Amino acid sequence: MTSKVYANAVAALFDLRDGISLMSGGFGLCGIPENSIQEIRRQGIKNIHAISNNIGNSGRGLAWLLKQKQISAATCSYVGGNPDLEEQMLAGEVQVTLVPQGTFSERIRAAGMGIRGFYTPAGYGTLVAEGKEERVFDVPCILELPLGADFAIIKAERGDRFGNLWFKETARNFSPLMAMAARVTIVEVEQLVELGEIEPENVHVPGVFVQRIYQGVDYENAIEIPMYAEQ
Amino acid sequence: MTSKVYANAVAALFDLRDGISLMSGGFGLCGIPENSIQEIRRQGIKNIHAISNNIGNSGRGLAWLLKQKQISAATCSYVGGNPDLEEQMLAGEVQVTLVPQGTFSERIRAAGMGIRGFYTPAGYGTLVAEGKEERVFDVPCILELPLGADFAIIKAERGDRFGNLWFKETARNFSPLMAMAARVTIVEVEQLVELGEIEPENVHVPGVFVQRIYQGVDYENAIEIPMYAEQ
Amino acid sequence: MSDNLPLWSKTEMVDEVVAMLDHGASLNLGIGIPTLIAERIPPDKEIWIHSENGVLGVSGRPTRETVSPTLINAGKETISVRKGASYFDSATSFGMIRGGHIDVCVLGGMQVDAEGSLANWMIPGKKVTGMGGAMDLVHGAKMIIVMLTHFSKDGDAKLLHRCTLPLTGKRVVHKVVTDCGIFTPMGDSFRIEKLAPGITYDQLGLPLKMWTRSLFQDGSEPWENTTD
Amino acid sequence: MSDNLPLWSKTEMVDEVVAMLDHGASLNLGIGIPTLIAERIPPDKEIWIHSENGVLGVSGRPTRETVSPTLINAGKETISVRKGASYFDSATSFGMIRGGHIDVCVLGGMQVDAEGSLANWMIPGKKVTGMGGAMDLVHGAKMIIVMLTHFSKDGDAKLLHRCTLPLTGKRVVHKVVTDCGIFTPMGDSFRIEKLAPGITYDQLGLPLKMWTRSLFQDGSEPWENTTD
Repeated sequence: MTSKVYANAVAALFDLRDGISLMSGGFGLCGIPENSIQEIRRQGIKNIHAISNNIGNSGRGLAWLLKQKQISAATCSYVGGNPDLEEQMLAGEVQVTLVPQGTFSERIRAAGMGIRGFYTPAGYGTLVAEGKEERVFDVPCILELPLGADFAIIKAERGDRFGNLWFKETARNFSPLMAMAARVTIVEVEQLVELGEIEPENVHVPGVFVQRIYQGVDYENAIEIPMYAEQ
Repeated sequence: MTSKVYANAVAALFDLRDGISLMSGGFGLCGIPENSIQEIRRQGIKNIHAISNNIGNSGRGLAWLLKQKQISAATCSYVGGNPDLEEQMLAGEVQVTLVPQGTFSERIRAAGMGIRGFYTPAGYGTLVAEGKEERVFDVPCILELPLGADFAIIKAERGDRFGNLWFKETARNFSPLMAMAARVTIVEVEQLVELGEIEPENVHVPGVFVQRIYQGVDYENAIEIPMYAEQ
Repeated sequence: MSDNLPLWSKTEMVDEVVAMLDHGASLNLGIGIPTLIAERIPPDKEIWIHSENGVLGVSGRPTRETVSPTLINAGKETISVRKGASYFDSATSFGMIRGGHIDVCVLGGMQVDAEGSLANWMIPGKKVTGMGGAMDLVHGAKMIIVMLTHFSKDGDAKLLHRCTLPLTGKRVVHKVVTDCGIFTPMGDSFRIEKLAPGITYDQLGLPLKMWTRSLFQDGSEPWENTTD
Repeated sequence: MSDNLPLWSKTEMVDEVVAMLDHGASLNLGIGIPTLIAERIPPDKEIWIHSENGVLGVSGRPTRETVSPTLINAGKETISVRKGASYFDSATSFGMIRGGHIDVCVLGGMQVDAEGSLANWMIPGKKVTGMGGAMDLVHGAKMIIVMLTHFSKDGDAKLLHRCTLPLTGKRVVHKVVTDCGIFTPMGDSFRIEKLAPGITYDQLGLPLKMWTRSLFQDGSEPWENTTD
């Protein structure tokens, strides 16, 4: 094994290419891999199948790639608040597959955990169930299949050279699941720490799920909808 | 809601009865709920369907209940090292269902997470597959169903009054899954701590999965097979 | 049609939902009106608010000093948390819902029908937003409450015999709180649990056979609140 | 039959497996002989040992001062861990295996056959121990290695055309390491990758058609190690 640690986004994302499927962690703009997204924007690779809950928001995050027409297919649960995606979806430039968010999470976990299919009640009796096998357990369910990807780009608060990760607050969201589900998982961190600095019990993603890691820079950590208590 | 905190095992296990299904955390003797098991032994309830990886080991843990003939059915993955179970199984006194350990874990998780069934390759082509639906995905798989229980008894290192839990080292094993899968989850802890003492990011089991919690006493924490480095 | 009715305000609707919550309950709040619930829970009522992006124990809003870009709710708004809060990944978060561990889930809606089906994610031919977590949230919580205004801007009732918009979930709703009252889907009709003072059943916008009376526990009848 | 053969010792078998491991590899070790592997990995080789009860980064044995009752491997023996270790629940632990994230899994066995099927959990009519994690461990790891003595106590070869005992997994084994050599299941025969010095193919206990020769990368032939 060569080391998992790379100098920066340019070094870590050396083998992306047109047509890849790409998972990106984050909920809205919370916990998104800013450096990796900017590097993909710089590379200009095309025909990306993006798998991410929102595919960017408010013109930022993966919307940077949308603006450059780098994304041709998107699997996500929510497109509201993302005018770039809505526009390109209606224009037929991006093929969007909407997946209920819990099913989206569980399908990604299934890919990572080697589960080949599962039954869930979510979506039963709706458009989501069309074309899917239905089966009645205690409640009627539909069969859903794993959702994996060629690459995952992930942002964590802390990570070590083996790839053990720790996330802050609600920045965790889909990232641990995507780290498990992609063939190559590339992580950027706020802090690259020494082995053992993340307490073994508190590792959120064991390093075996991570292939590459680098220290990120210049984080914007944008707040989408700031709301404050009246003081 | 009345408080989730109970004074001790006697108070917390007030409504167990003959014929319940009972999950018990722990791997071998590591992480077993010693106080709850002793209280069930004292109560003498019968016809328990025990769901636990080993159903005790070396004459201890759930084997205390076996000795008193309190267990009539067992779902587990491994009976080696448990002479009480082997003996009663061969005598037909305990009906044993053996489940591959990864399937055992995943079935318990499925019960907790509301997944109604899943496909796994484990057990395909073996006795375990008999009577189960087979389906070929990238590999041949069998359909497995959720495994829940009336009660779960769990031991954690730390817990707070809402039921947030934290486990030490490999004592975690099946316990978080069982906490999710049982109708009533009863936890005993080495240390009952204040709300907020477990860092929110490092909570292993969010309190919503726990119904009752109490401070345990007199832990034996037995080591089954001590092995030491040559010094 | 609703212009001159003595409708409940949003705050009054929210307070009706808050009154349904037991001390110690766990609660998921959908985006939109339900979000306001977090701010109307009295301090002596301990409610554990879940947001499906991965947090249990939402308490309200941060100050400008405590605000954190990594601490948001499912509406992507900044939040704060109470002592005893926890964070987790999205699979665990939806498992909490799907597995029946959350007591109450409150969602917004476009239409609800007497069968308990909900439509709240799509109007064919109009703007698409996606279902987000709604299709999962309607399965699993012990009580699913839908909050919505009783009438559309065109004056059509949103409580129907059968939804006409694409469904979010089929036979999933337990209670409906509108600005006219509180209703329970019964299959072919709604049972009226409570009406806003001054509202009568014939103002509810659907034929009489759609409504069923029910007695309150104290023996009073909801009709007594009306001019019927 | 094996009494006078120049068989590999357990340590030699273990060292053959260790030689197959790449620096940085992740490795699951079954109970029994495979456990010894943890103690024969050279210090300059970074191997991440997984034990399915929920730990990644097993390093060896504790001292009497550092021993902990809550730190054990799947064989329920006390262990210690290296820096960078992590603990997790059993569902995640088996997901690591099933999901293909562990490079190599080494198990003990009772029988292996030319199709790559393994039997290691049950002898009908004899003592039952249960399959434990074995049925999961044989699915998912990139390389499944089975270690077993080549002959039973009765002198019967344990490498067969088809297993006669109940299977643990069907068509799952990539390499077999016995005290006679290293073998690859090829469907109807085993390819001989290496033989212990002095062992000949006709001592392997099955008809000639069960064995296929293969060239090593350096051009030498395994037969040259033998007296055949």
